[in-house]
Amino acid sequence: MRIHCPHCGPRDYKEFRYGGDASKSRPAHGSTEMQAWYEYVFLFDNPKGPHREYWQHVLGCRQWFVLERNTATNVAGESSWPRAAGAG
Amino acid sequence: MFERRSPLARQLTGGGRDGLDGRRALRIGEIGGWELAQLAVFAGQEAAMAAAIAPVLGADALAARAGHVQRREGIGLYRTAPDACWVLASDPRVVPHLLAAVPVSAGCVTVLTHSRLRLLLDGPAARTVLGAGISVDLHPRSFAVGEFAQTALHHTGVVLERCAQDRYELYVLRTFALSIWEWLLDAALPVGYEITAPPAPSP
Amino acid sequence: MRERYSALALARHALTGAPWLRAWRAAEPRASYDVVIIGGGGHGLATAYYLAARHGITNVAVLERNYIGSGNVGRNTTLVRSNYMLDGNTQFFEHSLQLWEGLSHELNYNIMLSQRGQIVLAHSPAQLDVLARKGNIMLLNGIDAEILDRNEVMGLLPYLDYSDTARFPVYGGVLQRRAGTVRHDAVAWGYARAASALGVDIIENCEVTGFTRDGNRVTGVATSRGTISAGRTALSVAGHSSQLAALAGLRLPVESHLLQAFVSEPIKPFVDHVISFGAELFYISQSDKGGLVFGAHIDGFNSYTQRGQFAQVQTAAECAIALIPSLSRLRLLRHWGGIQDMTPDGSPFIGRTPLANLYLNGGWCYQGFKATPAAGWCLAHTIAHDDEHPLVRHLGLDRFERGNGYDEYGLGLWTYRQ
Amino acid sequence: MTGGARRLEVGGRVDRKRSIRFTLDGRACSGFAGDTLASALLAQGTRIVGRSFKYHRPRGFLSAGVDEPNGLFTLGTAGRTTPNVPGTVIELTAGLAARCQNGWPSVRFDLLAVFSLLAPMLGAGFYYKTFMGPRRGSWEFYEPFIRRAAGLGRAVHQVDPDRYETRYAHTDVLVIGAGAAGLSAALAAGRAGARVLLVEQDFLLGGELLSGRGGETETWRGSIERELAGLPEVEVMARTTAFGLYDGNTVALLERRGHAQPDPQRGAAREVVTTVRAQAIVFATGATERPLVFLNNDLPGVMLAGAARSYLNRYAVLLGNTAVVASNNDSAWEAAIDLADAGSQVTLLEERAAVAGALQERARGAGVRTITGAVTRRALGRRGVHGVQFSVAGRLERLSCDLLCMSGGWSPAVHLTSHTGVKPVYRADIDAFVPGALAAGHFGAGAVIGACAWEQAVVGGEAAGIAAAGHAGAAGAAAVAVSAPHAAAATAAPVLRPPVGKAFLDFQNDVTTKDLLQAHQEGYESVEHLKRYTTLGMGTDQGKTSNINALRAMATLRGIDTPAAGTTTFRPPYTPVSIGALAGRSIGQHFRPVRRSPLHEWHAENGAVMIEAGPWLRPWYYRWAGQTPEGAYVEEMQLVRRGVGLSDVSSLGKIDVQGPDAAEFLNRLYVNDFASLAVGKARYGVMLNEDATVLDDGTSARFAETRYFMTTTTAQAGEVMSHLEFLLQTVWRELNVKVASLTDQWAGMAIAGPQARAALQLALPAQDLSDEALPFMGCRELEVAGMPLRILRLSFSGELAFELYVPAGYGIGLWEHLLASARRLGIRPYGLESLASLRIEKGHVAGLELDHRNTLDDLGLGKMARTSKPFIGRELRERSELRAAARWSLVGLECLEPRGRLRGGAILFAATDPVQGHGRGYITSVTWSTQLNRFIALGLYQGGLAQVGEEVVCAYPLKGENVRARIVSPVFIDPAGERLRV
Ligand SMILES: Cc1cc2nc3c(=O)[nH]c(=O)nc-3n(C[C@H](O)[C@H](O)[C@H](O)COP(=O)(O)OP(=O)(O)OC[C@H]3O[C@@H](n4cnc5c(N)ncnc54)[C@H](O)[C@@H]3O)c2cc1C
Ligand SMILES: NC(=O)c1ccc[n+]([C@@H]2O[C@H](COP(=O)([O-])OP(=O)(O)OC[C@H]3O[C@@H](n4cnc5c(N)ncnc54)[C@H](O)[C@@H]3O)[C@@H](O)[C@H]2O)c1
Ligand SMILES: Cc1cc2nc3c(=O)[nH]c(=O)nc-3n(C[C@H](O)[C@H](O)[C@H](O)COP(=O)(O)O)c2cc1C
Ligand SMILES: [Zn+2]
Repeated sequence: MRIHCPHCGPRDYKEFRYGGDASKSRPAHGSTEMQAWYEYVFLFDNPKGPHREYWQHVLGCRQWFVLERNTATNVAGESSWPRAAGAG
Repeated sequence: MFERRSPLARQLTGGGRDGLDGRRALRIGEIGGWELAQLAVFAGQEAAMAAAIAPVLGADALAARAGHVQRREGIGLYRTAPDACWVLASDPRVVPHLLAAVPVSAGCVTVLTHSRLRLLLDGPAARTVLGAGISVDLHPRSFAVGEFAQTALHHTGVVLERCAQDRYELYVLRTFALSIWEWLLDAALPVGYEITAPPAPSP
Repeated sequence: MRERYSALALARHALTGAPWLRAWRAAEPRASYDVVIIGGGGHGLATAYYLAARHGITNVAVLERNYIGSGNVGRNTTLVRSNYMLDGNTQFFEHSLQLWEGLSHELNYNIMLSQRGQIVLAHSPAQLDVLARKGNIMLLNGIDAEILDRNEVMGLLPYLDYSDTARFPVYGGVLQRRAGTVRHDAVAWGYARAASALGVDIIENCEVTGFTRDGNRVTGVATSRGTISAGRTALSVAGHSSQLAALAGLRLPVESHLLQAFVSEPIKPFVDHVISFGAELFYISQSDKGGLVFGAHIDGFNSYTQRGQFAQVQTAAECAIALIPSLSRLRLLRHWGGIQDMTPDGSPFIGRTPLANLYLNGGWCYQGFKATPAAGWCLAHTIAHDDEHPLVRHLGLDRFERGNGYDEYGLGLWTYRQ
Repeated sequence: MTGGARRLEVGGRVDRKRSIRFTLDGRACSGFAGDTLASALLAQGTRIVGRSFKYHRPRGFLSAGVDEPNGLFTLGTAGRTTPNVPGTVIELTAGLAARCQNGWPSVRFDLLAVFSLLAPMLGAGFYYKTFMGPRRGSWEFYEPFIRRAAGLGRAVHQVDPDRYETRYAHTDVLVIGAGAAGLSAALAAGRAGARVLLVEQDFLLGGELLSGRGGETETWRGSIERELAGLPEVEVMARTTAFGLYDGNTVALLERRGHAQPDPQRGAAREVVTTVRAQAIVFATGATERPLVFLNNDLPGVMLAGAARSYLNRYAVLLGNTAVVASNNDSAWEAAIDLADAGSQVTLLEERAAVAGALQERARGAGVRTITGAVTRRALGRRGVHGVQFSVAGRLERLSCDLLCMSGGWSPAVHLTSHTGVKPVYRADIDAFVPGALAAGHFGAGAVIGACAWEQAVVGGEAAGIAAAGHAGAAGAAAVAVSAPHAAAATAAPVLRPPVGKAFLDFQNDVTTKDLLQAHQEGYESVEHLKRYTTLGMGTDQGKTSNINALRAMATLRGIDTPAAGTTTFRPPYTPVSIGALAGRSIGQHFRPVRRSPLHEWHAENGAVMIEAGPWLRPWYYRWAGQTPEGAYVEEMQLVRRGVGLSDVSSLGKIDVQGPDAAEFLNRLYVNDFASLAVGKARYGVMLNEDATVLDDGTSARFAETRYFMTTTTAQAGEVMSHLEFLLQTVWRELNVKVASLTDQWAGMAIAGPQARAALQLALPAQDLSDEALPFMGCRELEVAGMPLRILRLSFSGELAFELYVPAGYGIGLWEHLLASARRLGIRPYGLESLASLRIEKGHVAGLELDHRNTLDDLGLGKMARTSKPFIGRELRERSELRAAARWSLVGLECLEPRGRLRGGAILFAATDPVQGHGRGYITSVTWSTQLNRFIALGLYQGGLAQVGEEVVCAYPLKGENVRARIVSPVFIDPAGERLRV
């Protein structure tokens, strides 16, 4: 698989580190809603099909970004910088 | 006060080995005489930063493009991230100037001179040897002279720069340097190599 | 409806040329069952068998979207063992191993349990302490375990890398002699045959596409072959747990990841044990056909593709040679992948769900094959009694809400991060 | 020199002037350059070259290529022993030592052939039905026999002396296969200006053309080869198999260089694996001929028609004087004609009733006798074919022959195109499976897509080459046509009959039509069940010649059509790949890179014994203190407790944290308060994972208002760094903070012991190191002789101690300077083992206590949490079970038995508990305490410190030990911390 790092361009997937589902948003810092934290940390849609996910170009520019990839085909598409605070 | 040591001090003894065809198609060694700092800019502070560093690095220092080394007198600028670049200086005054010039509100400077080793790979087989471990396309059409890539070599992050058609410089993490060095020599066995000794000064 | 298998029967068929009976009936879906089990893998089929054999519930259907055994039961590295140290896990996996030990007889199908022993290697004193903790727990629970120092490992496995160029020298290991391998496909077929003989309908090429519900109660399933109503419904779909749960409106603490497996061409006996490398996740054994079967780490990102990345193939080969240098000239014959349901703590779920009459068995990560008999056993009990079997009480879906993870290996939240 | 009894005087592509000697089972043989082992053996008249897997039936070569199921050999000796290599792909080289396999005592006279007598009992899956009695576990008894009988060749445990390499390559267009289609595609793409890589598994380019009679096609082949060689951006790799297609247009190649007998010492590789990234791929992999299914179709002397033709035309080996060619398609007619032209007496048995007139004409012209509507029923003979029985017009007839060729049609080599999950699709017009919908950038040409006639292959190849170059963005689409000379024979659709009686489908695994029938009876009827139950297609050849025949026969039995039955899954590798080649140079010390401290060289030269700690090599202990770790660490501990020692802590993770919001950032990360940390001070902190288990601990020092120097444990350094980057780049993008790893930049060393200040003062005479100037947890940045030096007054050992950091290049300088200046104080280095022991005495958690399972409270650090401010993990830490009183938490243990010793991994029981089950805790870390003169330990115990004073049993049944110990505070020395504050 080749992944497109928004800073460096297409690279071997071995240069990256996976960070999981990027469509979830982390509860606001300081939120005391236990249920929200529980869902953020533990529950996943885990879809078969399009998936927005975090990757870090860990052996390259060390940037975290969001990749659109289809989990049913592994076809890796667009990648983009994470959106503003918390939104993922 | 103290001697500055290279982790390759014992390796940079000159000599080499002939390749299968009896030739030594790679010159490999360490390059010394440079300093390295990472400059990072806070979001929204680009203008302030540009102004602050202009006297040290020039007016358009922040315009360095990803993957392209921006060179000026005694300085190389490498855009390593959207908000950061490496400043490689052969002039020892540059990094102290930079440290003094950057306001804490605009960004920060991290000195990394000792964190990397700068290796030279020169010769007709340099690309072949690198191709054994680096997965970016090194064809001159996609990796031209003056370009650099942050990529992986033998499980570690490296920065590779093409300085001339057959000449590359490779920045490796210091603690992995000996391991990478041995790996490179092993990869170069079939083509033959000549070790430059002692550390060559920065060009 | 079932003919006993034996050497005598083989001889009789050979002499008379009489045809064999079908191993399991090719059943057509009926309108309604007492219990519908989704997933014709090892677990689903075992569950059906134990429901029929131990709980007298025979009006059962197993729905498999493909052919039975097409999932992980047919594509895993076949390692069975009971070296678990967390209270609850130890008992569960030992129960499973004991069921394995009697299974060929029970099913009258040779599942080829080969208790050739598993050696887990340690490459540092601290790593050996970690293994020792597990070994001690095993002995304290009546399970066999032995600790080995470097010399003892050399005696058992003289062909590992003991040279001074070994990157991670062998320091010692722990051996479980009763651990070993089982012929994967035979597990699916043996359970299917035995369950079918007891009246269970095994329905292949039948994909579940939805659930029918009455309020909070699941009343049946929609399938590619029509709607089927069910008194009770169980999910036993391994890597597809999240997909099925989503159809029922549930979100699970599960991510589906791809694990690859590898087999070499067949050679005469070469590796007589199951060996687990300690420096990276890697394990190897030799099948009775002669192929060296090995596996390594998951590829490391969500995927449903059943095929892996080439870089990971190379990683597995590197581990193989780091462990056994003489493997170098042997050749990889085939490699494939399976979809695993990974959980935050690496332990599975068996039990009831927030929906009435819907039961979940999933989240098995790397370790569901060895669990097959006990998972079937406990899930059958859970379905029959609408209450968890004591051996799986700790494996509830709600354990993370309470803070009760069962992290056997200390890898931390979500193993892909490692 | 004739090169063998069956070798023709002229023709072929062998070099009769270069005779090559080799051995088979120790006997001297010879062949010519250009031969394969198979062609050389066949030229000598060798027929039996193997025994089948199950029944040990004698076998000869079936094919002339990678699809060979029968003729497998073990090559080489000692560490170079290589089992299971098909003789049909072994390029003959001088000194080649080959051995036959699976026969005992030999393949010609194999006693194990008695298995044949048992055949009726050894039908499909027989082992599932027996070996279960008389007892539970009886399989254990039978298994070794089965295991010995299984497996083909024998491997050795000697280490392979050869060298393997891996590399990366990139290209615009990758062309796989250099037959007519591939050659023409590569040329067209090359002419269009694309970077082209053409790979061919054979040692010659040409594919099927090489098996033909030459002439015009040979001229064409030669001209293309020459032009390709002249194009600078075209690379041609022969002896190179594309063995797998992976996601992202990644293709894995195996290049074999073994024919040149490379010298590993000089760096020459035997095999090279290349990972290719291609913009576009042209699949031109051709097709594989199928056998016909009739009784005894496995007899030596029964061979694929195309193979016989290849031996004749390429290797100049005429395999029979009286040949029968059994056919159901046009291609076998070419073989018949060529054999007849070469002097064989040929009869062609054609299943089809009608065949194109032109073909009949050519056959007649060549002297081939043809019988149409003839169905081949049985090969006659025992150890080799000497006749054939067939039916025609309802009668059974016989013919004598010494060669029986067969052709059941061709199966396109759809393997690679199927690897990424694209199922092949059935095309009724050519009765074959062709690649399914190709992805963008994938193109097919030639026989693989069913374009079998060679000019179709040329034209199709050209079109594919141009399209591929266009896809890859190459400009010069105005390519020059790669025109083909005039037409060769076209292939009409072959016919397939359902099999009859007992005949072989899978030759290697001895799967017969009878097994197929039985599998069907028993319900193993899906193609995947059929495969797994009978082992069809699971051998070294992966069913290249057998799968399609069997799957279609099963479809017929089930009364469904071929596409409904489908194929089994095609998986990489296309042909087997040595594991050594996949690993390349990542072996031995290069399995994984070694991480070395900046002080490494000093350790190596000064008596340190090193140990692996993750990627790092660290000094375990020093020989000055003893020759074994057990002896040495106690000496080293004494050194630190009584005098002063120096240790290397460079492997700690070090992170530069800078920015106006740095304090806020650390405050969010750590459970404890960092906002209040004064400049010039350091603080110990703990970070949690999102789920509230402990991620890491370490100290962060504030050197300036907006600048911190964070340290992490060695093990978690990478993890923590990525975690910080994640938070800053995705979650808290509003924080103005930047992080950078300093792990490689700074060397670190700890100077510890009651004499530490005195020692340091000797080294840095100009500095004020008094308690007032640099109090406990104080930190300072100095410049010593133009060199930056960071001093943190921290202690891991519990003694007065300082951590010193200098830029890595100066590390050894400072280290030597410290040792030299404080020599009269008796300063010496101490290693990892004593470092770990000292911290146990002090009750600091590390290593096994920080294993991602434990919470802050489990480690006795709950009080550190400042819950009035938010920090990562704060909420989830409150989950009920994590707060339960019965959780196991950190305690100290003191051994109560003078001769007893505590061990890591021991299980803890209350004194009154029965010693069984899971206990109430376990020991994590153990040391001999030089202070208490006994073994002490850290561990986790139910109820934790509430149990202090209780006596426990430390059970270590692995060594049959139960040792008594007492629960104590984990801080064994200096609980008030007085030693730290002097
Ligand atoms: C490569 C690999 C190696 C492994 N090695 C080991 C090992 O050595 N030891 C070990 O203990 N464990 C191992 N495991 C794990 C183990 O194989 C699994 O945990 C276990 O097999 C899962 O249970 P199962 O047999 O019921 O799953 P499966 O066989 O996967 O059964 C699930 C079935 O559900 C079906 N299904 C899915 N969705 C639907 C639907 N909508 N409708 C109908 N049917 C559906 C699937 O087709 C499948 O047949 C390994 C796993 C893999 C992938
Ligand atoms: N289909 C038929 O009926 C039939 C019968 C006889 C001959 N032919 C001939 O087949 C030819 C068709 O040309 P073509 O080019 O399509 O096929 P081809 O068989 O001539 O060439 C395919 C080439 O690909 C190579 N190859 C296959 N898989 C490979 C892999 N994974 N890696 C590397 N190399 C690989 C083969 O070694 C072969 O050289 C024509 O010459 C035609 O006359 C076809
Ligand atoms: C334990 C084990 C041993 C195997 N041995 C072989 C083998 O000897 N030959 C073979 O072709 N495949 C072997 N396979 C792999 C199967 O052919 C198949 O690839 C695997 O079950 C996954 O199915 P799939 O490839 O159809 O998706 C083996 C699989 C397993 C689980
Ligand atoms: Zn990048």
